[in-house]
Amino acid sequence: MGDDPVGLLDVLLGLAVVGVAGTALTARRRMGAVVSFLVLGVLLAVLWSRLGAPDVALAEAAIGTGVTGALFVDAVTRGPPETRGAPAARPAGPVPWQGVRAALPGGLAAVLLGAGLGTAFAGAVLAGTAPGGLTGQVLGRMDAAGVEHPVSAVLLNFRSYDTLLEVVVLFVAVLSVTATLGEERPRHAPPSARAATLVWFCRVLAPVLVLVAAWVLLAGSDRPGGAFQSGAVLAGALILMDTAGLGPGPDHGRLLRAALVVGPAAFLVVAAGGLVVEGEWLALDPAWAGGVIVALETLLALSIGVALTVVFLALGRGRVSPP
Amino acid sequence: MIGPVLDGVAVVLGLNLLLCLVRVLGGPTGRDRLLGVLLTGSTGAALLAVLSVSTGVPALRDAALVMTALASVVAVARLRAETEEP
Amino acid sequence: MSAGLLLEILSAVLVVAGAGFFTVGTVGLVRLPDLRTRLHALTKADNLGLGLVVLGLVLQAGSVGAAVKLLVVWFLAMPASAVVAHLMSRGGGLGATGGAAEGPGTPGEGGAGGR
Amino acid sequence: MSTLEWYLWVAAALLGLACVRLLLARDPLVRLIAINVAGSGSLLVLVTLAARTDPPDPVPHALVLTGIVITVAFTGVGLVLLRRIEEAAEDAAAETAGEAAGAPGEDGAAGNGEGP
Repeated sequence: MGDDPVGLLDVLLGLAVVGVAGTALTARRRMGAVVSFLVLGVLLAVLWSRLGAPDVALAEAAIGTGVTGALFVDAVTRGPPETRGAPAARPAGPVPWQGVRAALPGGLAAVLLGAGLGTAFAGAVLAGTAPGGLTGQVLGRMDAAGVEHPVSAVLLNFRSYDTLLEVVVLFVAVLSVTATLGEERPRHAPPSARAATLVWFCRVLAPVLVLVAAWVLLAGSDRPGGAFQSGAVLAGALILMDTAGLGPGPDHGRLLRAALVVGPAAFLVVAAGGLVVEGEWLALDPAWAGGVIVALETLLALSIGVALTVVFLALGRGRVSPP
Repeated sequence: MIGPVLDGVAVVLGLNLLLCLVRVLGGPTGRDRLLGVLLTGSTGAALLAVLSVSTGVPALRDAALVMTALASVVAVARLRAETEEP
Repeated sequence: MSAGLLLEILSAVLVVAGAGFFTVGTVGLVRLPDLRTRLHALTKADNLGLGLVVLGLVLQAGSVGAAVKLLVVWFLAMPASAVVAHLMSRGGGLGATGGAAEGPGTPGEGGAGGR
Repeated sequence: MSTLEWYLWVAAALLGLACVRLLLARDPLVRLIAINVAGSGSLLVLVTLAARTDPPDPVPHALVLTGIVITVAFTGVGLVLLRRIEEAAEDAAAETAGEAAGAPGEDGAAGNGEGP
């Protein structure tokens, strides 16, 4: 598709993405900025699908509009009240023209930076002696991959080092988030005070989301889908369960920790197993690769889902209240 | 014959997404902005479903499914945070 | 051959009608004056729009599995938007007290909640 | 202009806007959004360059998936830290208010919100 002239839908989509990014970055209220950013996520999901990246579109739909949205909306709702969206007077609001004058250098800098980067990127399309990239190499080795979907093969076989480190990054994020938690502060309203409709809805929707997560996970071996997307959907299900008062509460601490650790641990076991059996760190025997990858992805999805949920719940758990 | 129709519908749905932005930026309350998110979610899901047929990529149906399912999680996050905060 | 053409025309009509309902819902969301009327525009027009688009696409789906998955998108959206709209029209995610506390501002709902 | 060139310009615009906003914004939440938008811009560069071949290159797609997960991880940490900072500010404000009124401010503020 490289040399096709740009189509109407592409032009509209590009303009829309830049415009919505502009409003997300310059909205005056926090909630407006956050919600604009969520709209940007939806547009980006469509954009990825236009560029032939359905995996990325699925991940953007699951993570960009689901978990990230829940995180941002939760943080803004719990934030200081004057930014919650009510038309409260801003302290010492600037005169409009002053704002414009202040924004002028910023806008100029943005235009210059964008023009420079754009020129560089547009040059990059034409540069490079091998525009084929790594497509040929990956597709040529698919028979040894154990899965039929190239992106899953890259993620969990050919470049699994990246994925291992990524899961570790997520683990570190959970550690640093839980480090800010002190003793649990009593909630202002326990889950029992929530509307019965909300609780009922969460109870009904959570199992459906678990089913969707399982489907996305299993789809990953021969079509777009996989551990990350599945983990994000699972996180949505766990957030709903916690809202209904069913979630992995403080009583399930040990279970929660086990679920967090099992993914990275299984990955390390597989990596070390490669060292023992194949003589190389993270190497997978093609005969075993399919089963190992599916099992590993299942555990990873569990860990990723629980990790994202813990980060979300940490927003609502206050730190130690001062004596 | 159906191809151009689907492309046209995709453009219309994309314009609808932009129109939602008026409510998102206008507010006035957080819940009004959230309505913008909900409508954006289902419009985006419809757009992905249309693209899945017009471009013949079945995985986009999964994306539409996931987007519909998780749009309500954002709303639930807002409602529970409102309940818990004074 | 002619049956296939008929199916395509029907599908196109359904999808275009769905896009029309989406547009009506979006315009309603932008133009209507307060939260509850906006909810009304959102849920009704939006569900009908998604439903018609999905029905139109189901005719083009090709396989039963694809058709069922498209229908699942709609079946998932309907209860979600109904319940979320109901919850957002009440005072808060709060229990029985939440709805009554907000009652007086809006005659129709407030009367029902007060009883 | 080809489709890919157009999207590279879009990516450049996203990066330019977001980087400048990241440097100028005062609200930490807006800075987090700016980092996210800048991340989306760079992911768009990768996906666009992957689309040069048919079928698209799977390696950048895998990198982009990794990038999305890393983004949500640091966004979560940033938001939790932001909440902690704001909570500390709230508590400090409540304390000074309580000292001024000669009454425990914490209780008054919480009870007020839960009234009904």
